Amino acid sequence: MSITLPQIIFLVVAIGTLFTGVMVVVARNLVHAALWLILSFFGVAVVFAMLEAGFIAVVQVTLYIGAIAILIIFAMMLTRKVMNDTEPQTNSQWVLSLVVAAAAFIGLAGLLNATAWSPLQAVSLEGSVAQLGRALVEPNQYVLPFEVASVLLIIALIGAVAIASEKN
Amino acid sequence: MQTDWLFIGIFLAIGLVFPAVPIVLAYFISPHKSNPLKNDTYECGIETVGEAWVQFKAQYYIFALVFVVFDVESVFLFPWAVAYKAMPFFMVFEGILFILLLVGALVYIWRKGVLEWA
Amino acid sequence: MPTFDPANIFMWAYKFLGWWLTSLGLAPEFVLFVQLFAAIGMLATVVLLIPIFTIWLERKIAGRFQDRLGPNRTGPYGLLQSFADVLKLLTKEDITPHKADKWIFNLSPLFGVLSIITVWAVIPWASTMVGADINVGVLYLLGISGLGTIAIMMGGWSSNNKFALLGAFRAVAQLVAYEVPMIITLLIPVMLSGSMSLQSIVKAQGQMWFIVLAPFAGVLFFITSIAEIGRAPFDLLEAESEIATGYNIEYTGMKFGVWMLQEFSHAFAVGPLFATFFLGGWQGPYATEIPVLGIVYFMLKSFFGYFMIIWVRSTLPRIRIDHLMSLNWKFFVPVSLLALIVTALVDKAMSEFAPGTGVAGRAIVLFTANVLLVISVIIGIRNAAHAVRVKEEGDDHAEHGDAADSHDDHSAHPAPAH
Amino acid sequence: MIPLSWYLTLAAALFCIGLYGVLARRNAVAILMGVELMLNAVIINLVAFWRYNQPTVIGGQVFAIIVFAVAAAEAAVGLALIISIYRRRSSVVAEDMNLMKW
Repeated sequence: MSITLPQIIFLVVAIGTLFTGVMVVVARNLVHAALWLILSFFGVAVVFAMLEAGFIAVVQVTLYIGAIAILIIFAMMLTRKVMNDTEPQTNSQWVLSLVVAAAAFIGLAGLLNATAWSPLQAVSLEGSVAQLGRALVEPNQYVLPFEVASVLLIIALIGAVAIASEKN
Repeated sequence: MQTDWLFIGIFLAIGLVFPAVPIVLAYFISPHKSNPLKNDTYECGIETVGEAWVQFKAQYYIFALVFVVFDVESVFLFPWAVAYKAMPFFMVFEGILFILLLVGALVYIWRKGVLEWA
Repeated sequence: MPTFDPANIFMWAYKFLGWWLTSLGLAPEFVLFVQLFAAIGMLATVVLLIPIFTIWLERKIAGRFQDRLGPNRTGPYGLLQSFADVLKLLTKEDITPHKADKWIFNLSPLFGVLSIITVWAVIPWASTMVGADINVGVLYLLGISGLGTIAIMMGGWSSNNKFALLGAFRAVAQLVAYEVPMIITLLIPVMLSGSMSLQSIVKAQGQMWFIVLAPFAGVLFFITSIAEIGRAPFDLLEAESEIATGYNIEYTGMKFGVWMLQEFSHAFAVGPLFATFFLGGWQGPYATEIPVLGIVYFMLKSFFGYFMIIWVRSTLPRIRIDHLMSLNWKFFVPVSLLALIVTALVDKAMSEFAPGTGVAGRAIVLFTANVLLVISVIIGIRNAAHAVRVKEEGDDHAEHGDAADSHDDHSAHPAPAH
Repeated sequence: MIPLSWYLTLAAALFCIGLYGVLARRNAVAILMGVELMLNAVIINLVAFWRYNQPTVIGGQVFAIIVFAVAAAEAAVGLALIISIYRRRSSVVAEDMNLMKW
């Protein structure tokens, strides 16, 4: 079986994503870790685009890179100087953590590759965004999660503002 | 469809390489005469005191927070807006209810005085 | 060999390249790559060279607004001024401060430019000419602009300079704040056209531009765009007198030039975006029959938008940062939400209760609804401002023990300072 | 074409990297970044299963979007808590946050 062009692209993107992911957890400088995290998010967005989920891909870029990454960097700047780069960045159980993570990966990968998965079906995904928008407000589909998401966002906003504001 | 994404992928790569061209060109043309004073931090001629990482106020974080909430809201509202044309009235109203709930949160934090830049 | 069509010359060239390479016996995947590379390379070059012209144009127009001549020494009408500037920047020494984080410091201007020129990947130039007609174009634009925010943050942080970091913080706070009303106003063209693809949005404006159907949203989009590009009156991110040019203070030579390139191409990009969303993009007489004509209309509209930006820039003074934030969160965000709700309800009510309404009828109703909305918003602001003024005057009287109120409450002038 | 197991393996690897970050880092913000990596891995799984098993049913995408919203809310509140704790105790080291440990 020869390797095809999409497979090459996938392998490059996957290795890039995993490399940046590793850099996130090992970087000594926290701001560097955040920037590696942004690259990792971007790699995941490319994976979504390869899965023909264009909407999810752009949402990943808009939300994770454009919003959550900014939030993380701001929080980092507000809690400054508490950890200099010279201090150890990992706790005493890091060896144990590494073993646990590696064991989890080996177990999962073994399980995943032992299962027979269904192959890719070629279907037309035209108009899936309109379908998604319709499903979000269709009474017998997802209107409840849709409105509950709004309530969740309100709670998150009010709660986080109450916790973070300097007033009290 | 996938060709369009390939187009964007190549555009991103080229977009990173093209602006590097003048910088690399300038690296070969421009002089390199550095000295410690020239390479020091520039603060309009005054000597730098302490490090650049000064304390920022939590207001920055709170505004970013409101932005994140509205960004997530847009993720739900864009599909709703795309499907808007073929919707009956009550489904449009469900979307508006979604917006109004967030307006309620905005009004609440406004009344709380969180939106003041003090 | 593809048939030659003068009305569609660029598409013909693209197809001809593909045909020629295939006839040489190359693999179809490779041919596609070469085709895309050629097209993108051309597009990116054009986009990156536009600022060379627009910088000259902007200096010339701003000069006229301020009763000056503008650049007029280098070449006819000073046309070679920008080239001279580029040459100067190329030969200037490139200083990297020794405290700076080298990698991030050098990469951030590249990411800044990346975030602007990739906007052009989805903008339609003509009925047949669009780079990537993805069905999530609008959200793609928002995501890309988030990348620009990160680039500014990177540049400011890596400089390791107080002014740069403060400037970056201000810039990011302003950019994310004004992105909220921008997102909300962009929902209205999406709603009216029923698609997030920019080509479909332009095609939906064949009979009526969205500036007529949603004038209020158009104006709000334009104002928030000016804030997004950091032009006067929202140029706080480079307030020279306060934070010494802000996030790019430590940049010199060509790296500073690349930041300038980012700034000017961003400023110009607002014109095409405004034209695409509200002024009908490439639409115009015979634009569908002769696609090349569409490019002309599109560029005319883009430069009109750019001219408006220069006009605003040379007219208004800078506003204060607390006013900037209040203006956004207490005015633009609620008002744009109001515009969204009103447009959604009125348009849906019309298609439900008066299904036979033609394009003109729909335009008249939506335009009237927008005008009524603007009038009620103005009245609301007037009353709120009046209430604040009465309160402040009351406080003043209480403090100074003034006698009976002597000036008219309804006068438009603010109370004189005591 | 790319088999589904490739995507799932990528997601599993990313999840385990995030897990290591959560377990081993001392800084609370870094722990939160690990959590974000794990959530991203979960979304890859959701979207991959949607694409390969039921691409015509839109529920998979709705699920992914709801996870996005929850992730954003989690990050917002989590970082607000870290800022609040920093203000009171001048520390963001997770081991120092021991007020509720008896």
